[in-house]
Order: sequence, then structure tokens, then C-alpha cells
Amino acid sequence: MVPLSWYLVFSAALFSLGLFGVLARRNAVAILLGIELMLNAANVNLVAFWRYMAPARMGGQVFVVVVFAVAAAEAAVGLALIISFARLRGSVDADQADLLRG
Amino acid sequence: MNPWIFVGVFLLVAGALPAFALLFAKYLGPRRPAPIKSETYECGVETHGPTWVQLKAQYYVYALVFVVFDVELVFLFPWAIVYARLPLYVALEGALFLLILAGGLVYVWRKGALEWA
Amino acid sequence: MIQPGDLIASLGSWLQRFLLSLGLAPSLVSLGVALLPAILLPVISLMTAIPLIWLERKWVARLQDRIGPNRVGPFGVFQVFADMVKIFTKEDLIPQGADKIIFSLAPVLAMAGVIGVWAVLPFAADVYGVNLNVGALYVIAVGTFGMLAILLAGWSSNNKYALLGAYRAVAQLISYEVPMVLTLLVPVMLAGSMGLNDIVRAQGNGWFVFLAPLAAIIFMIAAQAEVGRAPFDLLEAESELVAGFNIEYSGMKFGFFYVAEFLHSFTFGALGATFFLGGWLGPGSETFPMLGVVYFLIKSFAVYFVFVWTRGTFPRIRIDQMINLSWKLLTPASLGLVALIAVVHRATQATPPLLQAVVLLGANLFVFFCALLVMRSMGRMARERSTAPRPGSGSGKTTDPGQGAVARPASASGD
Amino acid sequence: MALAQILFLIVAALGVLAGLMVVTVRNLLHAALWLIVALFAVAVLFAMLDAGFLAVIQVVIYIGAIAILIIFAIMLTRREALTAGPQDNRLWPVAGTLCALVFLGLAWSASNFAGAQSGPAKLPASDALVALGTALVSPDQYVVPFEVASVLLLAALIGSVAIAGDRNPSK
Repeated sequence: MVPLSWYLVFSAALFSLGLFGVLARRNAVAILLGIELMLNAANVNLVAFWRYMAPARMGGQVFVVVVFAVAAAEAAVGLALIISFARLRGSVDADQADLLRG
Repeated sequence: MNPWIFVGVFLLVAGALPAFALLFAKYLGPRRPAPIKSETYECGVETHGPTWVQLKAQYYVYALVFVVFDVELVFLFPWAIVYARLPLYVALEGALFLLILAGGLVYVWRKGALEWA
Repeated sequence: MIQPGDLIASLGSWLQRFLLSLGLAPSLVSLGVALLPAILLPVISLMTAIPLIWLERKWVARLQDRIGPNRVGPFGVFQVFADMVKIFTKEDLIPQGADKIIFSLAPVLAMAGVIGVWAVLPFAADVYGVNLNVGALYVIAVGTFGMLAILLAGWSSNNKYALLGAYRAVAQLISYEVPMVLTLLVPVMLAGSMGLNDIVRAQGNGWFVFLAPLAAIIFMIAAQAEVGRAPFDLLEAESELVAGFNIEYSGMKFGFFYVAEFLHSFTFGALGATFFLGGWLGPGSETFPMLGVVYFLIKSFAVYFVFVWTRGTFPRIRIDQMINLSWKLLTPASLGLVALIAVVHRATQATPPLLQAVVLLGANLFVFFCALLVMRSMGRMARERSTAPRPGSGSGKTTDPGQGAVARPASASGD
Repeated sequence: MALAQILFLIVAALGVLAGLMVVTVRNLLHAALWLIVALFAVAVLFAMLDAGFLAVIQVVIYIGAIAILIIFAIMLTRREALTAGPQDNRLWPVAGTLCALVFLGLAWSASNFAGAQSGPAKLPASDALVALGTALVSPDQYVVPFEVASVLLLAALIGSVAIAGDRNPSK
């Protein structure tokens, strides 16, 4: 039997790694990869709690399903923005994204 | 028994079989490396310029539409299983879901993003 | 004790008793016996490819008025073995600048993506690997490995044409995955379950091909495109791409891409039989499961034959036609079909089954004729555009007016 | 140690290793491939948690769709990516320390709250898939998220095509 805390620790590790990717990487696509890791960590948490705490109520799974949709929407729009930006500025460096700076 | 144990073993074997065959073939065949042999093949012409040709932006638009339609499955498959046991409005909910997505397809079509250029 | 009917079940129990008599732990024995099919079934599926390749080469040869393999053995039946010996003893070449690990991983993934489907195929009432309650989705999930394999193969080869071929192949696969998945939704809806065995059982009152013929047709077209064979073999258009994503592959690694293609086609035949032709259902198949295997194989080969027939008959279509066919015809049609079938199926549930079947069939025909109308108007617009005099450009590119469905539709750009 | 625990440790180790590679590997395409490995490990964990539907969906959506989209985006922007200087931010040691602290805090709280060592609850006899479908479409449960998801996907489609579909961006 795997205790609940193992899943949570795994999820915490994945989340921290994703956070590190988001903070440390310069390439915008790499930052997006980090965000995907973080979303997955959240999903592991949700499913683990669903299974260990309340398998009769589907809230946990429904939440994961919604996270899937949000992740896909985020990836689609995010990557479209990155590509558009790359065309405009010739760079995918997130630090260069300062078009709104006055 | 959790049926996924079976699936896991099955997939492992399904991957291991070709992998072993590849290893087997590697030691069965001759090995006489030569620089000419391992050159990039382009119908006899020597290769020029960087290999990483740019992806056509048009492919990306198809991938975008595909992702959106793929994600709807997450919602449609559970719906497809249960709608026959529930009142009629459930079937209509699913149809509405599909119609909203079809609206997206119509938009992309009208914008001309589906045209092969 | 041993009935001819459930040969496999009795074999399993015999093996279990044999192992127990050897003095092994009962829990270990039952686990081993339960997992034995997981080891045997991939081997069986891999072996299936051998007669399949010979059969298809013969079939296509006949369709194209050729003889086909006829040198090795009677009717060339040992041709495949000869090919195997040749391919096994070839040098294992890795092109310079290639990503070695990924380059070798790609053919393995391609095979695993095809063989993996066999885990859920119901060969008979009690002959199947596992009856997953998400079987239909599992089939799609395993199929994504094949897509990944193509992308990896094209990328790791360090060859422009391989990369271009991979881009094209993936564009094709993702385009046809949408109608494929939407039509798989139809049997799931009618059966009320995603388990493949449940779907087969639900067809006891009538095969789904009669209730939803349009879904079956779209499934067939999408399956042909997913396998990437004529008329959808754009991924290996020799004149444009040299050979497609597998240009740098040779020896056994190429062999696996080749085998995967044949096996994939047959696997889609088996899936088509399961989803639309009632799988192992047939007279006496419940009492004699072995008979079910025979029915299943007959139906699978029937669908597979249609794939081969298509492959041997149609010429390759252009890439813009291929894309248009999926996004502008199959996808909208299957979207409408799923929505309409859901409402009609639920609304006529209280009516007698025959009436329901007729209404469902009517709904299919309705969507079908709507699609035909759209096809016709699209074809007409394309014809008008191609015959209208265009300033500046000669008659360089003429669209094919006969193929209304796949001809270039007018660019209905709103901007 | 039970079989399930060994299996979990292997899968989790693979997932964490893949996650580490995602954020450290220089070649972006390799990072994306490692992301696929990490996603697959998560799918295996879903299957171990008796959420077979989510496991399959994880493969279909994440590996089959989102990862492909990301790989396409990498291929599209690789010319721009090559001109960029270092892959990492100057402040990455700070970020690393911060993330290690976050991990320690999360792991500590995850293993010390009441019920952290509890085993899985008993699964209800009914099919979880049917329950999920019913929950998604029942008006007193999650039908609003169900329809809103459709609108969200529509908005994402329109938005991303409007942004990326521009043929002639003003340079």
C-alpha cells in the first residue's frame, strides 16, 4: 500500500521543478514547459486526494478534467503568443518581451 | 487485479520485442563503418545549408485546431457513456457542446486559416 | 473436462494446475497465468505480420494486374522469410549527426504503438487481453505513440527531407485523428460503454454499421489516412520528399516501420470489425468462443481487404486536397453526426428497436446528403474559380473538377 | 516492501528525473521529450490511483496533442532560439534555492498533516466512469463547467488562430 504522503511529496517535487523552470529559464517555450509540469503536479495532488479521501464524489476527477482543458487552452494561446512575438522581435527570450514598457 | 498491470506488462513486452530484435540485428549484421556510408542521403546530391528546415507556419494552425478538438474528448466520452440513461436534456447539452465547437471551426474556416497556402 | 468451446480458458486452468503441482506459491502462479497473455499476445501480433505482408503484396499485385512475389516457395509464401533474413543481416547504419538514441527509439515506439492496441482487442467472448472500461480511448492513446515515433524519426535523422516528411506526416495524422475519434464516439454512444467487449455485445440486435453507416465510412477513410497509405500516402511522396520520414532508416530499423504499417492497417481492420461489424458476434459464438475467433478474423480481414483494395485502386491526392477533405468535410460531418445521433438516439429510446434503427439510419442519411450538398457547392465554386480567367497567371495550375470533394474550395476568407 | 510501493518508487523516480531534465537540458527539443516522459510517469500514477480514464486522457491530450503542439512551436521558433544567449537567467541560483525551499515546505506539510499516512479509501462499487459522466452533465453538479469548458475551448481556438494565423506580420 502506498501512503497518501508519497504521492503528495512526488507532486511537490514536480511542482518545485516546474517552478524552477519558470523562474530560471529565459526561453519562453521552456517557461511553458515548466508551467505544464506545475499543472501536472496539481493534477497528481487532485487525483491522489480523490482516491484517498473521497472516491465516491467525483469533484476531484472533474477538477482534473477542467485542468486538462485549461492546460490545452493555455498551451494553445501561450504558444501562439510566443510565435507571434518571435516573428515580431526575432527572439523568444522572455526578458525581451517589453513591448508595453513606456 | 488492477487491469492496468496487464496493460503495463503488455506495453513493456510490446516495446521490448522490437528492441531485442534491433539489438539482435545489430550483432548479426556486418559492421564496417565508413564516412561516405553515413552521409545524409538526398538523392545523390550533397546536402547544403542547415538541416533544421523551418516548420511551415500553416502546420502549426492545424495543430492548434487539432488540440482544441482533441481536448473536447475529455468531456465528450464521459458524456457519451451516460446520456442514454439520463433525461433528454443531457443529450441536448452534449449537442450544444458540439455546436459551440463547430462555431470555432466555422470561424477558423471563414478566416481562411484552413487554406493550404 | 476440456470442452472444445473454451480452449483457451481450459488451457489456462491446466497450466495453473500444472504449475501448482510443481510446488510454486499459489499467488505467484495465478499472477503468472493472468499475465501470460500479456507476453504471448504481442508475440502473436508480431507473427501475424508475416502472413499479412505476403497476403497484401499478393492482393495488391492482383489488383494491379501483376503477379506479385512468386519466386520463394509456392506462390512466394516464403518471400517474407527471405526478406527477414536479408533485413536481419544488414548493416546497422546511423547517419552522421543523427541523435543516436532517439533514432533507435523511434522504430521501437512505432511498433509498440501498433502492438499495444492488441491488448484490448476482443477476439471472442472470453478471448481477449483485458477488457478495459476505457478501451476505445486506450486505442487512441496508444496510437499517439505512432505519431510521436514519426516525429522523432524525422527529427533525429539529421536530414531535411526526413524532417519535411515528418512534418507532413504529423499534419496528416493530426488532421485525421479528429474525425477518427469523433466517429469512434458513435459506437461508444450507441453501446453506452467504452469497453470493446461491451461494444461488441451491444451489437447483438444489429451491427452498428447499419445504425450508423456514415460513421463507419468516415472511420474507414480516417483509418486509411492514419495508416498513411494510398490515396493518403503523402508522407512518402517519392517525387517530392525522396522517401518521407524514414529515408535514413535501413535494415531492421526500416523493417519495423514497414511491418508497423502493415500491422497498423490490419489492426484498424480489426477495430473496424469490432466497432461496426459486431466483432466476434455470429451464430453460435456465445457457446463456442473459438467460433467467435473465426468470425472475428473473417470480419477483420473483410475490412482489411477494403483497405488494401483502396490502396491498390486510388492515386495519391494532393496535400491541400488531403487537408481540405479532413477539415472541411469529414470533421464538420462527424461533428454534426455525433450531435444528431445523440439527440435522435435518446429521443427514440422508448420506441421499438426497429423504428429506432430506421430513425438512426435516416439521421445518417440526412447528414450524408448535407455533406454531399456541401461537397457539390464546394466543387462548383472550385470549378468556377479555375475556369475564370485570371490576370497574370496562365493556366498553370488547374484544379481537378471531377473530384468535387477534394478539389480546392473557394477561399471564403472574410478578411 | 510491497510490489505497489516498489512500482511507485520507480515511476516517481523516473518522473522526477524527467522533470529535472526538462528544466535543465539545454536542447529545447530534448526538454520537450523529457516532458513527455514526465507526463507518461504521471499517467502511470493515475492508473495506479484507479483513475484509468484520466491516465488514458493524460496520454491522449498531453502526449498526443499538447506535446506535439509544443514540439511544433519549438521547430517554428528555433531560428530565433539559436540567436539567444544563455538559456538560463542570471538569477538562477536564487531561483534554485527558492524552489528547494518550496519543495521542503510542501514535502514537510504533505507528510505531517493528519491522514498523510492513510491508505486509499474503499472504491464505490459503481463504475467511476459512469459516475464521472453523470457528475459532468447533472444540473446540480458540474454542467456549468462542462459548457463553460466548451466556450473556453472556443475562445482559445479563436484567440490562438487570430494571433498565430496572421500570414504577414508587420515586421
